[in-house]
This record gives sequence, C-alpha cells and structure tokens, in this order.
Amino acid sequence: MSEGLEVKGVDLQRSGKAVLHGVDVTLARGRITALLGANGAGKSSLVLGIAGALPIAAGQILVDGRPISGLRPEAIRALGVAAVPEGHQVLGDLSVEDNLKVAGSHLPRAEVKPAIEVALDTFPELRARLSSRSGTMSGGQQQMLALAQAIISRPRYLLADELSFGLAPVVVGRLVPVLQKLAQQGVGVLLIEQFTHIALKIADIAYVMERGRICFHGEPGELVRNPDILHSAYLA
Amino acid sequence: MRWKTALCTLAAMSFAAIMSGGQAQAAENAKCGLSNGKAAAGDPIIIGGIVSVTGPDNFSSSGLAAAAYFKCLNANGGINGRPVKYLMQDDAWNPEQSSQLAAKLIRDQGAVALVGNMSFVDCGANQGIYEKEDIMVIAGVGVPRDCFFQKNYAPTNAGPRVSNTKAIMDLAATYPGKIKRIVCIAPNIPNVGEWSCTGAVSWIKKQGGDGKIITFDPGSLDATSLVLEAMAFKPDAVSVGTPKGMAVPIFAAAEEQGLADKLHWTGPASLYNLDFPRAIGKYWDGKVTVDMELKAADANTPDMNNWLAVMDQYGQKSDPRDTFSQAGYLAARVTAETLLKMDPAKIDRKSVTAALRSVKRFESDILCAPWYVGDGPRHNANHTGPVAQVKDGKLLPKGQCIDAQDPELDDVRAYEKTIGISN
Amino acid sequence: MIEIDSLTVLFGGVRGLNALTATLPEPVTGLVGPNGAGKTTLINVLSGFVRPASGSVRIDGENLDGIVLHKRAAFGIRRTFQNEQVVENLTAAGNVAAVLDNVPTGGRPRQQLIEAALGFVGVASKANVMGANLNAYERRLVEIARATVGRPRLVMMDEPGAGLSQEESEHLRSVIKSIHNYCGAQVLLVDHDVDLISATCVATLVLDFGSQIAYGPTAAVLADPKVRAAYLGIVEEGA
Amino acid sequence: MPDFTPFFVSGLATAATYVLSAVGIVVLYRASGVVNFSQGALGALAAFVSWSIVENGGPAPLAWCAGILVSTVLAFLYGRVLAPRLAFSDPVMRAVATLSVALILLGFMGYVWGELPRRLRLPTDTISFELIGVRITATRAVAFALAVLATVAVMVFLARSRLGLQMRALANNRDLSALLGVRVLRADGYAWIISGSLAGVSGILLADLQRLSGQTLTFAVIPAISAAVIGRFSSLPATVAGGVAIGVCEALLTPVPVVGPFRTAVPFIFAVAALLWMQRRFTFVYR
Amino acid sequence: MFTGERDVTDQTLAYSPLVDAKRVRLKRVAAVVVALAIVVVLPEILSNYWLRTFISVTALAIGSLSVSLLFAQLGMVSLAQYGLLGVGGWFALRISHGLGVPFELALLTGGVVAAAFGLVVGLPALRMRGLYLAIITLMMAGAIQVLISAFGFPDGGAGILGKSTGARIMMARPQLAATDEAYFRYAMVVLALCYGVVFLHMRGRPGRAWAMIRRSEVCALAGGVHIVAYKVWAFTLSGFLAGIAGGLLAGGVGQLDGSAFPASQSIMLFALTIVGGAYSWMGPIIAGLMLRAFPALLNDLGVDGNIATIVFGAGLLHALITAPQGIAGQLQEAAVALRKRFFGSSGAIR
Repeated sequence: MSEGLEVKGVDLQRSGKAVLHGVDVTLARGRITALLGANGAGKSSLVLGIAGALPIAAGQILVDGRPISGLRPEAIRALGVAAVPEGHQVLGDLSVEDNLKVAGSHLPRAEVKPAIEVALDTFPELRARLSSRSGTMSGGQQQMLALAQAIISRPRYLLADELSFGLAPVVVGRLVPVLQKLAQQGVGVLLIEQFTHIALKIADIAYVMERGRICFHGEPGELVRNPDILHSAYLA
Repeated sequence: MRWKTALCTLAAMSFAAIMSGGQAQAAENAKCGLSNGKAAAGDPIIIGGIVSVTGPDNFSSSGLAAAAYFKCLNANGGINGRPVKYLMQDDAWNPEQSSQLAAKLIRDQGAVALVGNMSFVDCGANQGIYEKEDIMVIAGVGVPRDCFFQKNYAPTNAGPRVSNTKAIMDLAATYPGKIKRIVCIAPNIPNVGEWSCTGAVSWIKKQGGDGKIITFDPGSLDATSLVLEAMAFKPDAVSVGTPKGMAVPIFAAAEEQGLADKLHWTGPASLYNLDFPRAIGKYWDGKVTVDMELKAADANTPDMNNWLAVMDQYGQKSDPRDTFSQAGYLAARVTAETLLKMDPAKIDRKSVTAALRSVKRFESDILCAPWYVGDGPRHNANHTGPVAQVKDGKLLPKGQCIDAQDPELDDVRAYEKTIGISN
Repeated sequence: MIEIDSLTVLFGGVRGLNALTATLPEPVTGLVGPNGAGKTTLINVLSGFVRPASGSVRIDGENLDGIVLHKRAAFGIRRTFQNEQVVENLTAAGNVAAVLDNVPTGGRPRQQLIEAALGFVGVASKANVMGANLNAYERRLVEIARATVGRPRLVMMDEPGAGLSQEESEHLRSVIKSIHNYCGAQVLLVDHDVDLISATCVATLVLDFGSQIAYGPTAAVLADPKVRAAYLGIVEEGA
Repeated sequence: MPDFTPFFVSGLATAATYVLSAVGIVVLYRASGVVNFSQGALGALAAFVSWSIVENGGPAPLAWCAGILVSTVLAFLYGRVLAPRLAFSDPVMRAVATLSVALILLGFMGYVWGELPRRLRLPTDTISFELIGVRITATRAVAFALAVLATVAVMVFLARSRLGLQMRALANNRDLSALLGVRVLRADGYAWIISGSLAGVSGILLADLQRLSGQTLTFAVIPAISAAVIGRFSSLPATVAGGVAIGVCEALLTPVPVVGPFRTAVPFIFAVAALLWMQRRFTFVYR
Repeated sequence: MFTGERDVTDQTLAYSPLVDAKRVRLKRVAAVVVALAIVVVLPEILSNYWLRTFISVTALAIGSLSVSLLFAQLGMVSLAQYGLLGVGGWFALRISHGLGVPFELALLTGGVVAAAFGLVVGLPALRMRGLYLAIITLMMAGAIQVLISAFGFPDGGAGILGKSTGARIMMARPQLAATDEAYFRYAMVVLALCYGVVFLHMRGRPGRAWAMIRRSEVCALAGGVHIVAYKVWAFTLSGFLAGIAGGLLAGGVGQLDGSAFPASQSIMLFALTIVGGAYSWMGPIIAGLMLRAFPALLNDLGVDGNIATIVFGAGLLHALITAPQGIAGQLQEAAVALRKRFFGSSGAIR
C-alpha cells in the first residue's frame, strides 16, 4: 500500500484508564507533522503506542502499509520507526559511545560504524565526550545523544516527544534544524512540542489533541491565524 | 531438538543409574518363620515402620530389610497362618511428618508394633505417642540419644556413641601405646552430635589420653577447614562420626592434605556402606577402619547367609546390603519369632508389647552377643561388635568383637546381669 | 500566609528552585509556569518531601524546618497529587478516616467530620465504595476530601483539573473556591489549565526555571506578555 | 592463637566456586532482572549427569561437557519458555518461580540418583602441590583459575562484544533499550545460557571439592546469592570480592573457639551488612 | 451554599446504594455457624493421621497469615517468617521445659520473643522494599537458622539452655487439650483469635495507615502517617503471629527439630501464601493446606517423596504463572461465575 505511517482509530489504555480514543494520525515521509495539546492529552501515550512500548486496545497502526500492532518495540525500531521519548532519556550508566552502538543493534555489524559517524557529524559536540558516562552530561547533550541514537537507526519515521523539555532555548535552536534536515532527507517526523511557536514554524501539518482525541488537524498556518483553537485545547 | 536430545540423554542416564544400584549374589533358599513354603492367607497382622527416604540422606535400608523379611515370612506360613502387613513410611527427616505417620500407623492402622525404624527424628518426635499407646518399637537403627533412652524403643544396632567408642578402642588395640589424642567429628544435630562422641572421648581420657569433639553445621561446605581444625589438635586418630554422605568430603579433604599416613582414621557404623570405599577412593585403601555394630556381610555363617538370601529373593536389587539392613533383618526376625510363640488369635498391641518385652535372649550369628529387649527403662542391648577395614574397594572385617567401654552403659550392664546375659 | 525566603533546591547540580522569594497572603493562590519550572518542587518542599539546599518557608508565621515530616499534616499542610493517590483497598470514607487518624479533630465526632468532608466535595453517596471502584474524578474529589478534613491551614493541589469533562471541571472550580470558606485553609493551586486558575485564584505566582517571573492578581499576571511567552511558548510580535 | 594460613588457603577454593555461581547470577540478573535460586540445582544436575556418564564408562571430558550442556540447555529453556510468562510479575515472584524450578530438579535428582555417598572425581585430584603449609590439589587451583578466568571473560564479553553491550543496556534501562532496538528476548536467552553454563561448571567443581549431593549443591546457591548481593547484582568485581570474602572468612573463623559454630552465618551477615550499607540513604518510594 | 453544591453533585454522580446491612449480618452469622461446625465436627471425622496433619495445617495457616499481613497490608515481602516460626517454637519449648509454665504462657512468650526478632527483621524495611527487602529478610532467615542449629533445639534438660542427658521431654500441651482432637480444636481457636487480631488491625487505625503506606509512602506522609512506627508495628505483629504458629507447632509435635527451619522453608511459606491468595482471608488457610495437607496427601497415597517434591515445584510454578490473585482469587471468581449461572446475571443473592 501507500507510503506513510498511519494511525487508524487507535484506543489505548494505561493502567486500566483509557487515554486515547479513536485517534487517527498520518505521518508522511519527508514532512514534519506537529502534535500539540495540553499535558495529559495523550500525546506521549500515542508515541509509546506507535513504538510498541504500550499495547493498543483497538485500531491499527500501519508502517508503509504493514500493520505493526503486537510487534515488540525492537521489531518496530527495525522497521524504521524511531521514537525519542520525553525527558531526554539515555542509558545513563553507559558511555556515549556505547549508547550510540546500542542504537545500531539491529543494523548489520559493518554498518554500525558509518552510521555512528553520520550521527556524530550531525552532533560534533558528542565527539569530544564519547567516553564519558552519558548520565553525567547536561540535559541538552543528552537530548542530542537521544536524537543521534535515532539518526543511527536510519529511521523512516522519527517520533520526537517534547524535544525541548526542560532545555534552554539555545539548545532547542540547535536541535530544530536537525529535524528539518532529516525531513529533507525523507524522514517522516512527528514533533510534539510545548513551545508551540517552534512547532508551528517548522511543521507542514499540525494535529491538536485534547483529552485523548484529535480535535484539530490541518495547516499550521490555520492555527497561527486562529489561535483560539490552540487556546481552547490548552486552556480548556 | 536440543530439548529432546537432552531428555533422551537424561532418561538414559537415569536408567543407567537405577540399574547400577546393587549386585546380585547367588544364595540358598531363604528361611523365614515356619519355613513351610505356604503363603499365609489369614487375617493380617499390622506392623509399621518409620524410616527417612527423602531428605539429606536416604535412611531406609533397615526398613527395606524388614519389609523383605516379612515378605519372606508371609510366603512361609506367616505368623501361624496370619500374614504380616508391613507398612513402611517415609518421614522425610521431618519431625512433624514423623509424628503424623506414627499417629497413622498406631491409631489409624492399628499396628501392633513398629519394626525396622530408621530415622533421625522418629525417636524424639514420637516418644510421647509410643509411651502413651504402649507400643513397642523394635527399631533397626537408632541414631539420636533419644532412641536409647526410651522404655518403648529397642534398636538392634549399637548407636553412634557405642560405635565411635568401639572404633577408637579398636585403633588403640591395633596400635598399642600410639593412640593418645583423638578427635571425633560429628554434625551438630541435637542429641546426636556431641553425645555420639562423648563415649569415645571419655574412654580415651580414662586411658590417660585426651580427646576433642568437633561438631559442624551439616549445611557447611568447607570440609577442608574442618579437617584442618581437627589437625590443629594434633591427634593420633580421628573418628569421622557423620552420616555416610557427609563423611565423603571430609575424607576427600584429608586426602588432599595427605593425612592418611600421618595419623589413623576411623568411623562409626554409619560409614559401613558398600558404596563408601568407592566413594572415598583408592587412596584410602587399608587406611580407614569402620566400626560395624554387626558382623560382616560375607561372614558366611548361616543367619548371615539367610539375611542375604532374604534380600536377594524378597528385596529389591537396589536395596543396600549394609549393617543397617542387617539390623532391620534382625528386628523383623526377633519380632516374627516372638509373634510365632503367641496365640495367633490373641495378637493385639498389648499382648505383643508384653511378649516383646519378655524377649531376654535372642541369638544370631550376625550379632556378637545375645540381644534382648527386657523391661528396663531404656534399651541399648547391642554394644559389642567387630570392626572392618577399607581394602580393595571393600570393607573387610578385622576380626574380634569389641565391647564398648562407655560409662554411660553402666546401667545397661547392670540390667543385663539381672537377666543373666552378661556376667 | 505563606512566606518563602530565598528558597533553593538542587537536584544533583540542577536547580529545581532558584532563590525563590515570595509572600502569598491570598486565600486561593495559583501557581503556574511551564514544565520543569519548579511548581511541583515547591509543593514538595512545603510537604517536606524535598529538602531545600537553602532558604526557608514560614506558614502562619511558623518556620517549617521545625516540623518533622509526619507532623506536617497535623500542623495543617495538606496536598493532593498530580498522579492521584487514593487508596484502592479503603472505602472513600476509609480514605478520609486514614488521614483523620493523624490530624486534630477539634473535639468533633469523627464520623461527622468524615461525612462532612465527603459531603463538601460531593461524594457523600460514595462513602462506602472502595477506592478501586471510584472513577478518576471521584478519586480526585476523595483526595480533596482527605486534604480538607481536620483543620488544614494550607491545601496544595497539584494539577487537579487535568483531563476533566466540562461538568466535572465546573464542579471542581466551585469546590476549590469554597475550600477557604469551608475549613479556613489557604489554597495553593498548580495547574496548566489557565481557565481554572483564572476562575478560582485571587492571585497567581508564575515560575520559570525555578524563579518567580510574575506575581499579582490573576488576570493581570496572565495578561503579562512575559508570562504568555514563557507559559504558552508563544512569542508575541515585538516581544 | 591458631595458625590461620591453612584456613585462608583452603577457603580460597570454596570461594572460587561461590564466585563462579555468583557471576552467573549477576550476569543473569543484569540482563533479565531474574534472581535465579535454581543456580545451585542446575549445577547439581550437571554434576550428576557427568557422574553418571563416567560411572558408565564414558570419557571424562565428554561427561563434563554433557553435564554443562544439560544445565545450559535447561537454563535456556526456562529463560525462553517459562520466564517470559512471568515478565510482568514482581521481581520477587520471578525469583520465587526459579525456586520452584530448584524444587523440581531436587525431586528429580532425588528420585533418579538418591542421596548416596558419592563424589565426582576429576583427574586433577591426583596432582597436588604445597603452598604455605597446605597441600592443594590441582582441582582447587583449577577452580580458582576458572573463577578468575570466567569473571574476566564475562567482564570482557560485557565490555567489548555487541551482545555484551546489549546486556549492559538492558541492565541500565530495559524499556528504553527495547525502544532503541535491542532484541530483548535474544539477549535474555544468552544471559540464561551464560548463567546456566557457569552453574554447570561450578556444580561439577563443587561435586568434586565437596560431595555429589542434590541437597547440598542446590543450597550452595545461598552463599553465591550473598556474594551477588555484595556486588549489588551489578558489579562483577564487587561480586568476586564478596565471594572471596565470604569463602575466606567462613574458613578463617573455623578455629576461633566461640564463634566457630556460627561461621556458616558469614554469608548472611555479609549480605545483610552490604544491603544495609547500599541502602543507607533514605529515599521515598513513589508508585 | 454547600447544600446546594452537594445536590448538584449527587445528581451528576451515579448513585450507588450502601452495602446492604442485613446481608452483611446474615453473612457473618453464617460464617460463625460454619466455623463452629468445623471446630466441632472436623476433629471427629478425621483420622489420627489427618488430625495431626491438620494441627500442622492450622499452625502453618497462622504462619502464612503473618506473611500475608505484611504483603497484603503493606506490600512488604518478608522471607524470614519461617525462621521466626522457629524462634517462636524455640522459646516456647525453652520456657515450657525450663520453667514448666502453662502452655498459654509459653505460647505467648514464643510470640513475644518472635515479635522482637520480627522487629529487627523489619528494620531494613524502613529503607527498602521489593527484591532487596526480600533478599535481606531471606539472609536473616538464614542467620536465624544458623543460630538455631548452633544452639540446638531444647530437649528438656535442666536450666534455660539445658541439654537433656536422658530421654527427650515433650512439651506439655494445655491441660484442656491433651488429646489430638482437643489440641486441634485449641489450635483452631488460636487461629481464629489470630485472624481476629489481624481483622481488628485491618479495620482500625493501623489498617488505614498500612493501606496508605502500601499505596505509596508519599501518600502516607501527606496524610500524616508515622511511617516508621506503623511499619515497625506491622513487622512486630507479624513476628508475633509467626511465633505463635511456632509455639503451636511445638505443642502439636511435642518438640521441634533444629533442621526443620531452613531459609528455603521461608521462601516456600511466602510463595504458597501468594499462591493461596494473600489478599483474601482464605489465602492463609489455603497456604496452610498446601504446605502440610498436600504433601501429607501425597505421602498417604504412597507417592515417592521425591516425586511429591517435583509435583509441588511444578504446581508452585504453574500457580505463579497462571494465578496472580492466588487460588483464593480463583475460587472467588468461580463462585461469582456459579452465582451468575444460578441466580441470573446480577451475580448477587438477595
């Protein structure tokens, strides 16, 4: 079937409570799709659901036409869906280099090194810290590492959850172009962002989520022109 | 696939292990009771037995021998026509279970006597019910002190204390003037450990020597430390007074230190097991003596051969032919012969207890001295026996019977005088 | 009245609160700011779960340093949690009773106090229902009942408004507004829901990166472009 | 004052077998989050299988390999078939489940082989040398060398190999590792294989150094777990140090008059002290 | 103004009826009747073997109750409870032999001393929970085992640590309950009393505090619960129950064996408490049955002890995998299903 990552009518429960109700989202390759909404609206649950870390209760998720529901997270990663979870999570006990190598787990052995080189070219800051424990780095560096890990896995789709969470604006400014570049290379990017202006500036398509449902989907420009939609979603 | 292969391998090995248990010996026809060759078909007489099969050590050969004997008896006219229904139960070294089984055998099944018992926990756990129900236990093997201090419990074996004493006495007799300091090693099981060694130590002290008792936690794995601890006393002889399984690592540790030639090694009857010489290996050939409680299996005397014949014809191949098996055989024999003298219609617990208490002289060529029950407050009739030596993978008897010179036996000897057994 | 004096909290080198100084006298005070601004950290300091690196807090003139952790509830510091903490294997009444066990009753019968607290939040009919069988909103209300029973001085609520329906949200507002009149406690409310804040809070404190960026009457504070920028992430033209 | 040197030397070999077992336990726990109480029972099974083959005239090296293979395969099967079904249970339940495996093995060994006086003999038993007044058989030296070798090999494996890296990643954060593409079940399987084979080696050595008994070898897991606790179930060097300390202290206390009888409590005291030291900082438990 | 508020919410929130008071009373009466019937009838119909087995079952049910108290109320795992049982039994025997006091006093002494040990075992629980707590308590159980076997179980010698030189002396049973039948009834009454103590705690202030702690420690602290005190008290009470169980066991057999309290038994006690169903009142009784009656049944059927161990291990594994709520949970589900079938879909009896 068609290219793209499609989420169709997905319901999802977390510890017995329904957090997603019939969510439909489509990621196109080469585009940046923004997902906005207040805290607790279910954005992170959606990311974890796509990545296979949370089982979905109903609906379907298709990657380039192939259903992935029920696959283990590592299998979904191998299909080209890389999730960068919220809160710059890295393997804190491991060195930066090891973190990068782990991200290449599903690549053929020979391809890991070149992939790491590509990621390091994107974030030269990490090169100097290859041997340091990633848990000791600043949040911004950890977020770069998390993004680098995603790049190494050569994703077709990248799910970036709250990239700017708790980071200084300078760092955010450093990360955003990377996403744009990835999109130019053909990666379908899902961007969840609390700094709505950043998201709206770079996104091609925008979704707004409220209490586990998609309440808006369309051009980002529409949201900029019509901030009430956003305000009602955030401030309701 | 790998799983299947593993299963097959395991199954094959299990089979091999079971089959390699014992070796058959040709023997003449077993004689039991009336020896009339007629199967007994009357109202069965219930006799129970409590042994420890599962647990830290398989402690059941006495019960197995009793079972074989009763089977033989039932094939040979039983008790004047009445068969014996022998119920052997496994207490798994657990006093609770032992007490449940005693209640079951005595109260539920109505056993008239218990025969061939062999357990570390039975004597202690069931003393109350034995006295209360006034049932006589003709045990095969008593180990803890409790087994030798009960009115209703009469073991045919000598017990570890007597056995340890004899083992040391034998060494002292073999090497006159050389055995001055001894160490006795025992597990710290209550009523077994220290008590089992005290006889030997008090005997050597009486001879002007010195002795040390080392008790150890059976759960401990470090046998070398134990051996080194014994060596720190600079002994001339060591008695390894443990169940057979625990003795193996101790001898292994001693072998490692090359101690067989530096001092003399011995052990009580608990080591008298045909597997034992093989388990400790060639190194110990001719360097260990083991007390026997009863005479050697290959003595080629009539009753001894009969025991072997009973085991071959009515027991399992895997049943051990060890000193405990002999004890169980004797216990069954003395019981059967006592019952045979009674009116078959009037066999109940009370009459059986009385009849067994009146056994004042029971003789067998397996025993060194006549055995008795009697109505004394405690029973330790067997305190005379031979000693064997480990040789060519076998246990060969050394010769004379030795009578244990343990002051604890003074009351027993005094009682024996009153019934005319000892002089 | 809450008096916060140069309060600093460190999490392994990262500043959760950065020399925060504020005086909060109003009966219902809102506490807003973007994620990671230090709102929950402030509540945790007041509860005693987080030890400040420096600085102090006084409530009704009493320095909190002198009150050991398990005595703070009895002193009157109460809270609800971001992730609800209703005990599943106690009834709603049992949940309230569990707190009432440890706080002053003022001599009134316990049963009456429990009923009053559940009645106040509006779940009197659920008194004998197990916590596990309450729905999400009822649980939230039971948590508020727990926080308002037995003479509280300060009731802190961490995002009570997240994920509520329209009716539930309206009911919650009325409950929050009436807490001060009901039991005399001051309310400190953390929420992302700006409507809830503006509907209930007399004054609002805005935090960003652990520091105060604005304090004042709610309407005025929320209209502040600085606040809008920090909180909504919307950079207004010319700002 | 007693002479402690011989006790020290003798304790080292026992310590070595603790270390072998403990390293297996730690590797498994790090990768899969399971504390394996059946480590000792698996070793006992390996020893029994080896013994049976030798008794029936099989060549000794084949016997050892078969024994180790059996324990490895069983561990792997448990890890692949049964352990995943408990993946969402509490870690305590997962540990208790391995205890039931130990029970099954214990019953099986009791049924097939029984408790008889046995010892597994290795050719190294006949070679011995003297070290500070204590004779040491080559088996002890081999045990010690194997312990060192296994520890080093496992450490190198974890540090250098791809699979080892994945295991370290799992130990660090299981969920995130899965998101990063680590094949969790595969890494788990290998961890079970490593731990099963180490169990086999240590079981065979213990059956030679001590005795071949299902019960004794099964419960030899306790000092190994104590050593693993000292290593916080994560640090291999600390685990080795713990195992050595436990083995040596137990031996050293032997000749001390009053405390001697209590020396088997050494593993427990070490483990309790280590746990208390590790947890000395007060933390709140959120849920 | 608040009455108005309440009216609004009572309409918006679904109405749920209070628990039917009459039904509860009826249930309670029924339970008491059934319990009395069991106490009166069961000892009469059991054979002597099963009588003694059930004495052990009763004692072990109390032991399991002590585990489930910690696990279900506080979410704490203690793998030391069987060791505490040994401590209770040791002291009960010691006091009974050494001072010749009445059985009840010996039993209580055993309980109190085990409670003190339980307190010590529980101290690490102030800092840790989960696996580490489980292992540290297991290690303590191991240490207790070493202590017990190094001191040796009391056997009736003179003085407090006396070793007997002659026959072993049995622990005197209560005068009222010298026979096995009477002692079984006595044990069941003790079990009922222990249940009573636990229920009183659960219903009262400690139960609420424990529930808060189990929910989470921050929740408990926010509610002003003195966490340290209530945790320590739970471990102490649980130790007391284990001690009582040990004393009861000692009275049943008349003596105990030092080797009968290994750490592995503590794990079994915990495992079977979970398998029985720690969250249900039936759980400990089921655990007691599984621990003692099930092996006794296999033994009675002549099953080889080793096979019994295999069956036991396989059963435990199976239960851990398939019954997270334990057998009690499964029974309750089955009961609900049955009710639905016979009394319609409401599943309630009116």
